[in-house]
Formats: sequence, C-alpha cells, structure tokens
Amino acid sequence: MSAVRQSGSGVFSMNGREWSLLVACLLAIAIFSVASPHYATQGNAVTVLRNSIELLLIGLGMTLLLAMGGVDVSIGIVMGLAAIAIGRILGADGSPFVALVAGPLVGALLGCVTAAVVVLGRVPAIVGTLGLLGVYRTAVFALLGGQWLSGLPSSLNDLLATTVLGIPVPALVIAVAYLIVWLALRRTPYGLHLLAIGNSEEKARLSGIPVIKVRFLTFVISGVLTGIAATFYVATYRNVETSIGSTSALDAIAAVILGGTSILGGRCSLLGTVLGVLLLRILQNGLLLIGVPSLWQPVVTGVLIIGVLGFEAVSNRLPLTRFQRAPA
Amino acid sequence: MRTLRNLQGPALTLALLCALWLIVIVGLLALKPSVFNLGTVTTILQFSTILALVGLGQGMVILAGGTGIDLSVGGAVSLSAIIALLSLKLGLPPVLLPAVCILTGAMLGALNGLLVNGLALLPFIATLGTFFVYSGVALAVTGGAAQSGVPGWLLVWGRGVVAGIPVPFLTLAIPCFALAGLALMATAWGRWIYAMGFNERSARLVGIPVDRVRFILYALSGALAGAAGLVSLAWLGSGRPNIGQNLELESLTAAMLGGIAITGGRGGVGGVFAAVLLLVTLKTGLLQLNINTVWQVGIVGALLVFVLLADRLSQRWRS
Amino acid sequence: MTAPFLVARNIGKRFGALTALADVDLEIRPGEVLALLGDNGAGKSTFIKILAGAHPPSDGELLIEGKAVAFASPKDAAASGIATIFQELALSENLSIAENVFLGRELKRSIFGIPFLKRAEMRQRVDGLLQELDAHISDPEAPVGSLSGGQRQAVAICRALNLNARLVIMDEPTAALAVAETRKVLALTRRLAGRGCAVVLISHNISEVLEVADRIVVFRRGRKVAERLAAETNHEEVVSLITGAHPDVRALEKTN
Amino acid sequence: MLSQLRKVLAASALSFVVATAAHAADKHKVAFVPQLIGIPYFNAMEAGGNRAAKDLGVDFVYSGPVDTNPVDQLQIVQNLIDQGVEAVSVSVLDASSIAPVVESAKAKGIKLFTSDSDAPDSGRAVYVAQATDEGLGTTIIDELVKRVGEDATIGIVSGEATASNLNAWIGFMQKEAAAKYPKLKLLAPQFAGGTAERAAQISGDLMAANPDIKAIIAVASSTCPGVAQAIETAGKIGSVIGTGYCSPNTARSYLKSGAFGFTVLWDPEQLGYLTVWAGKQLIDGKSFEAENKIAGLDKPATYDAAKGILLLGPPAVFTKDNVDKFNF
Repeated sequence: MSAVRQSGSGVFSMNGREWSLLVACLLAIAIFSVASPHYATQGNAVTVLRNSIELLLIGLGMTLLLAMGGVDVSIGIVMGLAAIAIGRILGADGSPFVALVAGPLVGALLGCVTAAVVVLGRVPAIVGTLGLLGVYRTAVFALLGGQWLSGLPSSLNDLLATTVLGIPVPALVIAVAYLIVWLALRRTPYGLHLLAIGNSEEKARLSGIPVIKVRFLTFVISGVLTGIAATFYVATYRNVETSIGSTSALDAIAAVILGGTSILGGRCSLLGTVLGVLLLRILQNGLLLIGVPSLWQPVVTGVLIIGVLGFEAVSNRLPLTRFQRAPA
Repeated sequence: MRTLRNLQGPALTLALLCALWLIVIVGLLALKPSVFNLGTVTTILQFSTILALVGLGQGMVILAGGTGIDLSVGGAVSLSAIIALLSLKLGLPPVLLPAVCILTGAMLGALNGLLVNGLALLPFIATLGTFFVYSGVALAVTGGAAQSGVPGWLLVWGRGVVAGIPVPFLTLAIPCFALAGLALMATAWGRWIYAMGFNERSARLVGIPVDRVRFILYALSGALAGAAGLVSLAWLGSGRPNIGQNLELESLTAAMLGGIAITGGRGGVGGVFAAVLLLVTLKTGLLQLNINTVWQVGIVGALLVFVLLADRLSQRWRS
Repeated sequence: MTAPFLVARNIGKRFGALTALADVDLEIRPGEVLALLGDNGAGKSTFIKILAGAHPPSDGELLIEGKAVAFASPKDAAASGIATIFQELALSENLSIAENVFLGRELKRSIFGIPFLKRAEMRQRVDGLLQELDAHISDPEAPVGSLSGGQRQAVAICRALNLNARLVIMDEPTAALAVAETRKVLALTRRLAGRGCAVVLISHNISEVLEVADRIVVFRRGRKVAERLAAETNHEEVVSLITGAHPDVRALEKTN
Repeated sequence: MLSQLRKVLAASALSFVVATAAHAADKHKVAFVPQLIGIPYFNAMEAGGNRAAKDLGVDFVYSGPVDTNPVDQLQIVQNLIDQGVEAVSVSVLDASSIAPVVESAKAKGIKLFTSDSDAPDSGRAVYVAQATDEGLGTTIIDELVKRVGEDATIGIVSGEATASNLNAWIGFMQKEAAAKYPKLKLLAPQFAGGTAERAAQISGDLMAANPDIKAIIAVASSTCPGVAQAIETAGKIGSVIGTGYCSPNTARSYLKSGAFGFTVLWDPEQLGYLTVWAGKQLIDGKSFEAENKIAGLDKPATYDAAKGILLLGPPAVFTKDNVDKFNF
C-alpha cells in the first residue's frame, strides 16, 4: 500500500484498507446469508446497526486520540458516568431535553479531567488513563451506591427512536458526528495539527503548533462523543448498571486499529473505524446466527486483529523505523 | 524535601513506594494493631505470588522498549492452566503438570514474540489480539466450567507455608525476582535490555541482537504467566478459565508503579516487587479495616496517577 | 553597507555551573550568508537556540533593527521574523508539502466561526514558492515522507520563506545529503540570501562554507574567537582558528 | 507535592477512623461476602443482614469484590478470617476454588458457610439457600411452559460463564426440560458477562437466528435489562416472552410493557436476614431445627440435615399484577 494520502480526498474516497474492510463486510454478509436463512432480514440488519451505535461514537473519538498518538482506556467508564447523569435526570422525571444536554456535558467535563492529568500533567496517555480508569470506576460505584438505575422512563427513547425526513435519528446523529469530525480532521487547521502531533509531538511544537491546546481539545471531543453514546445507551436500555462500559474501551481500540488508524499516531481513517465497528458487529451477529456460541466472540475479535494487521504487515514489510518511536 | 529533590526516576519511585508502604503499615498499626501477626504476612504474600510473577514478565517486556507491552498475560495465565489440566485428562502423566503449564505459557509468549518480531506488529496490537484469543479460548473450550484433576501432591506445594511464607512465593516468586534482578544488573543480557530499551537504534548499531532478546523476553513473560497459572492450580486445587482476569491491567499498574518507564530503558525489577507488595498490602489493609472494596480500585488508580505526576515533577525540578 | 537586521550584544548562557556561552557580539545583515563554525561543544548550537527563542540568554541582549527583544519561546522569535531550520527537520512526514509549509500558520476562512482551510490558495502559494526556489518538486500534495533529503530541505526553506522570515537559521542543512543534493541546497541558500534574507548557517564542512558564505564567525569554548570575510580567508586559516592553533586565538585565550 | 501527600494522608486517616468507629463495639461478628458488589440483588441482602444484625445484637460485615473475580473474593474471605470474624458466609463464585480458605477457617475455628451460592463438597458448615438450585431451574421452566406451551424454542442468556450457581440453575433447566417436556427446544446458553449492552446484543442475535423463539431466560440478574430491551427494540413484545431471575425493581417497567411475562426470585433481603441469623446460630453453637421460626422472617426456614441446607422457602413469581407490592 502506498503512503496514505491525508489530504485532497473527499468524504467518500477510500484507501486500500477501507476497501478491504468493505469487501470483508460484504463477503461476511454474503456467507452468512447463505449459511442462515434468517440472516438477511430487515430485522437483523436493524439489530446489527442498533448494536453498533455506541461503539461507532466512541470509536470516532478514539480514532482522533490514536491519530494524535494518545489513547484512553478509561473511555467506557466515562460513558458510564455520563449515563448516570442522564439516568438521574430521567429518573427524577426531568425533561428529556435536559438529559440530551447532560451526556455531552458530563463527557466534556470528564474529558477535561483526563486531559488535565494526561496533557497538563505530561503523563503517558496509556498509563494515565489506566490510573483514571480506577478512579472513574470508583466514582461509578460511589454514585450508584450499589443500586442500578433501572426502569427509567422512556421519554428519551421516544425522542431518539423517531425519524426525521424518514431517516432514523440515531443514523442522523452518527452521520452528523462523522461529518463534523471528518471536516475538523481534513478541512481545518485542527486536523493538520492533530496529525502533526501524532507524527511527532516535538516537531509539532517546533512548528509553532499549540500542542497542549490541540491535545486537550481532542480529549474533550472524545469525551463529548462518548457522552452522546451514553445518551443512546440510556435511551435504549433505560438502565444503568455498575458494570456499564467495562469492555467498551478495548472494543473501540480494536475496531479503530482494524480500521487502519496507526496506534503510533499520525495516520488515521474515520471511514476505516466505521467499517471496523461494522465488521466486528457483523461477525459477532452472524456467527451467533449460524450457531457459534457467544463465548467464541472475543476469539474472533483477536484473530481478526492479528489476521488483518499481520496480513498487511507481511504484504508490505514496513520499515523498522516504526520501532524507534515511543507509544502514546 | 531537599533530599527528595535529588532523587530521580527509579530511586524516587522506590523511595515513594517505601514511604507509602510505611504510611499504610503505620496507619494500620495505629488503627488496628491486631492485624500484625504472621498470618497477615502469609496472607499478603499468598495473594502477591501470582501478581508478582506476572508483573515481573510485564516489567521486563516494557523495560526492553520498542513500545513493548504484554496485554495478553492474563489470558496466558488462564489458558496455560486450562491446557495443562486438559492435557492431564488426555493421559499426560501428572508429574509433568508443572512443566507443561510453564511450557505452554512460554509458547503463548513466544507467539507474541513471533508476531512482534516476525510480522513487525506493534506489541500493543499483537498482544491485544492475543489477549482476546487466549482469554477467549480458555473460556470457550471449557464453556466456563472449572477444571478439576489437580494432583494432591501439587496442593501440598501450593498451600504449604514455611515460617509464615507461602511455599510458592518462597520457591518460585523470590527466585524468579532474584534471578531477573541479577541478570539485569550483572549480565551482558541485562545491559542489552537496558540499552535497547533506552535507544533501540544505537543498540542495533552496536550489534545487540535486539530481535532475539525481545523474542526471549516475550517468551519469558509467557513462561512466568504459565508459572502463575501453575500457582493458581496448586493453590486453588482447580483450573479456572478466567483466573487471569484483570491481570493485564494489574500487572501494568504494578510495573508502572514500580518505576518502569513505559518507553523502556528505565526502572528495575526491585521496584516491581515493591509495587506488588504495596498493592497487596494496601488491599489487605483496607480489607482489614472493612473499607468498601470500591475504594481500592480508585485508590490504586489515584496512586498510579500520583506516582507518575511525582516522577514528572521531579524531572521538572531538575531541569 | 546595509544596517544589520540583528545585533547580539554580550550574549552569555549558563546552565547551572556550566558556562556554555560568554560575551558573544555579532551582527547579521540582510542578504548575507553568515556561517558559524566551531568544534563540537564550541557554543554554536547554544547561540542559535538563543536566536531562535528556544533558550533565554543569561546575559546580554538581542536587538532586531535596533530594538531590544526578549524571546520567551520560538513563537516570539518567529513573530520577529526569525525562522530556524533544524538539523532534524521539523517536518511532519505524514503531511503533504503544502500542509507542512503552512503548518501552524494555515490560511483559513471563517465559516460560522469555524476556521476552514483555504486549501487551493495554500497550494498555489506553495507552487509559486517551489518554482521560485527551483526546487524540482512536481506535486505539492505528496507526503513529505516520500521526498529525498534535499527536497525536504527545500520544503523547510519554503516554510521559512512563507513565514516571511527575515533571518533564516540553518543547522547543518547538508549533513546527511548526497553530493548532488548538497549542491542543490547550497544553491537554495544563495537564492534565499538573494531575496534579501539574512541567513545564518551552521556547518562542519569548511570548503562548503567558504563557497556559500559571505562572512565566517568561529566559536571556541563558548566564545566568539574570530570573524572573517569568506573572500579574505582560506581553508587552512579557518582550520587553525577552529582548533585554536591560530596566533589570534592564542592571544585571545591568553588574555582570558 | 507535600500538600497533596498531606491530603491523601488526611483522607485516609479519616476513612480509617470512620471505619474503626463503626466496628469498635465488642460484639460477635458475622460477615457476608457476595459474588460482587454494586448490584441491587446483593445490596438487598446487605440490607437484610443489617436488619438481622440489629435484631440479634451482632456486628455485620459486608464486603465483596468489584468484579466477579474468584481470587479477589478469596482474598476478602481470607482477610475476614485473619480479622477473627467468627462466622463468614460466602456467595461462592466458583465452588471448586474456595478450598484454601475453608482449610484456613478450620485452623482458626471460624465458622465458614455458604449463602446464596453453594460449594457442596467444600466442607462448609451450612448452606443458606434461597431455594434449591433444582427448584429455581424447574420453576422457571414450568412457569414458561404454562405461557408458551410445550412445543416452543427457548433461549438462555446468562452472565459470566464461570459462575457456578448460574450454571447449576441452567443445568436443572435443561434436566427439567428433557425429563418433562421432550418437545421443548432449549437453546444452548449464551454468556453476556454482566453488561446490559452485551446481553441486548446477544438477545437480539438470538431472536434473529431463531425466528420461532418464544421466550428468553435472563439467568444473571445483570442480564435482565438487556434481554428486555432487545425484545422491546425488536418489536417482539407479545411474540417473545422475556423472563429470568430478576428483582421486581429491575423488571418492573419491563413487566408492565409486556417485554417480560414474569420473573422468578426470592426476597434477597430475607435471605440476607437468614444468613446473619444462621451465622449467629453457628457462633452460639446451636444446631438448626427441621423447621426454624425466625422473628424477622415471614416464613419459617426449613433445614435439610442430610445435605446441610437451610432453606428460605420456595421462590416467588412476580408478574405485572403483583410486582408493585415489592420493593427490592
């Protein structure tokens, strides 16, 4: 694969990885359709898409973080904390419109906290967010006091499960979020700065880029997207349990990596993330439909990561210089 | 403060850890003197053994740099214990159980090394993949059911206590740390690990077999995970397909808390050892005081952030 | 003779007990290439870091067009028209040439308060600059990672020019280049001066310096020990100045 | 940095004082170690334990792991033993791995017994049971058959694959189905691992894979909201009945919406009460009668001396008609 063009590409132009993921998705769909008579139904398609919403939103934020050479392993629990805020408002029969604002707001606030530790404190992102993961988990337990928020009113769901001009609201929200993130990444100075920082923070600083500001902002953006994910979570499940979001961070990282975003930063693919999430969900859904027990699902995820990235590594022996750079 | 200011890196971390450890001990002593007996020491060491072994492997892998990390350790612990017990059922003589357990772990680790070296996958990605695979396979092949069949003589070893010290800790954890510490300090291999962790390009230029060292370290981390799996078998008396749950994060915490730089080349196994003991002592102390376990998670997380920030601050003071 | 763009007076720099630089007086004029020479540790790098705003000086002052300035960061220096091209080029390999040239100072138009990039305009400007420098790069959209060492120097120079730099500092621009590439970069350097830029060049290659520079300043043990016009000196003298074998240097060092 | 340290010290000292003050009195101590903390079910047990402690004049210690991790649970039990808590009850995560603490408790003369989830061959003093595993397994199948008939396909969504009590219930469901309803098609259990998100995903996939599915059983209480949500989103209310071992509070809105037909549970508050009562009996060296009338409980608890099981009574069945009478 040739060097990835970062610029000049339109919203819908695709690189090699994105094509292969798309082909993989279609191939999987084709195989499952043949293998199971119940696969290719509208109901099942809706199920797969519905199950992808939260991961898509968190994945978009994670794409930005990885592109910047950062990472956030606490992001799932951030979703949990935002969900608690939303749930509390709904539980107190608050307006669903207030609840709509609460998620992104709490997400942004926690993004600030994470950024304060990782960016201002100059702590490596992976370790810093690992520490915060513990702190946030305790916060979830302390806030819930061991009780779940359950049986929440469906007012938020009534708001989000509708259609606007025939398009379901979740699809609309994701499309808008994607477009905004894409524009920010490819059409504003912020995106250039983000990718330059991902390539080398030191060089970016020398180029006069406000490194601290950009990094801080990225954690906040990721927090906001996660807050939106929390809104969908609460709207659909109408329940906030203590284990909420415990697997989201690793799932999101897996999907983003599959999508072709470099974990060393400097290179990212938003479309790849979307296709990565869909491929994971399509496989999980399809394998269960053809009778593979759900316990095998993590194995599939792992094999997919090693398989896709390993295949790519073999097919274009990357230069060794990539070893000389430190991680997040 | 002035002396603290002169400390840096591993020495600072070690000093901080010891200070924190003392605080925990003194706090406990003041609030609950009855805690202090040999039984508590035994308990602490008993629950340190598995984390110590896994943390050692994790620490060595990170130390060697090259963005090294082993996220698959927890899965390797579970899977090696399960595979060892399953092969017993397939007719393996029980005498070989320990060897099979450690060997399986080593092979799982070697697979990581192969992915990192041979395929040039980033360690984070390669071991994230094997994390999903190892822990998933352990659960899927057993359907989640615990596996019985641990021979009785292994339990004698696993549950034995000599002079208040659990036998597995005495015969496995301590020798492993001693050997690793000695190897890092006194052998060419140890110097190589630091050299490649500090600057891999120059390490390659001076002819250090970076790839071979890295491969062996991943295999070693796997073997230590296998040893941890063995300890779990010998102690619990059964093979649990999720015994290694959360160990990837806990061992990473121990290594970071122990002063090993995430970028490699800085830190030592002594710090990891101290960090493991601190973590378990802290847990024990909080449990003895009947403080809700939810606080442990947060306190350990806050501690990690605190130590990292302290390390950063000390660097700023010096510059 | 034109008025100096930048004047350094009694510049000194200490790191704790270590004196890296002492009493350096220097003038840099528009349109001239000034070369800094000296052994490793002579203080050249420290000096240009002070010029570039990366280090504040411990003593002395900097004057730009007669006015005293104090740089808190490289940004301040850039705002005063000083651009530095570092040895490890501060280019982002994953970004295109045009993006690199404008990195940190993008052209943008505001739509609903959101700054959008003016891509076409940036591209045009870069096209123009590349042509002006005769840099032989056809596609400004190519990622910098795919360029040769000399081409990267050209991009870095473009970047400096684009920042409207009045003084360009080049730290060993030819250190890792092949012969043909080196020729191109030296030609670029002259063209830069020809545009009225002041250029400060650090190099170890004396014959290269004699070929491209107008003036030569020699550093030794944190001091400026000699200043010569390139046309009035030769290879041997420069070597003896650097090593300290030259009688002038000996005399100077005795008095200190 | 010093001030930070001071803050940490002050905070920890404060928590130490609070903790010790609460347990300063010189009373007998009974402890209960749940499978994990932070879920409503075990919170209700804690509440019952506290009530019993007040009635019986003992101290009640409630401490459990944050994740369903058997080693963490062992560590908590071991520390309670080291502390000299006279009677320790455990809701065992894994029956096969509590042997080390049983030995250690015996050596110190401490009464170790199980409650809620058993380890039959471990040598525990007694098992305080909400209902027999068999009773739980059969009740849910019998109740389901009443609603969907003998000729139906039924899915099972459980939590952790490693939880031995959940697996025992599933085992009895399968036995009951095989013995009494040969035409009933019980699908292989799927495991969601404790998050509503995964439970919903798997339930959705199960319904897509088996269009003729008539019911889904949520085995772990943490999977109840996910199963219910999936049925609601799929628009299958009325054609698929959700059920499971869910507390009335968790299941209330789903019972009313029709996503759940009924749920089966005992009152965990009463189980907590019985647990502490049993602990007090053990400390006092009193033996259990075949039928024990206990002041704080609604019904007498029966004791099966042969199996060593102290039984709370048959499980209750909650439907939309009676659910509002309960609050746990």
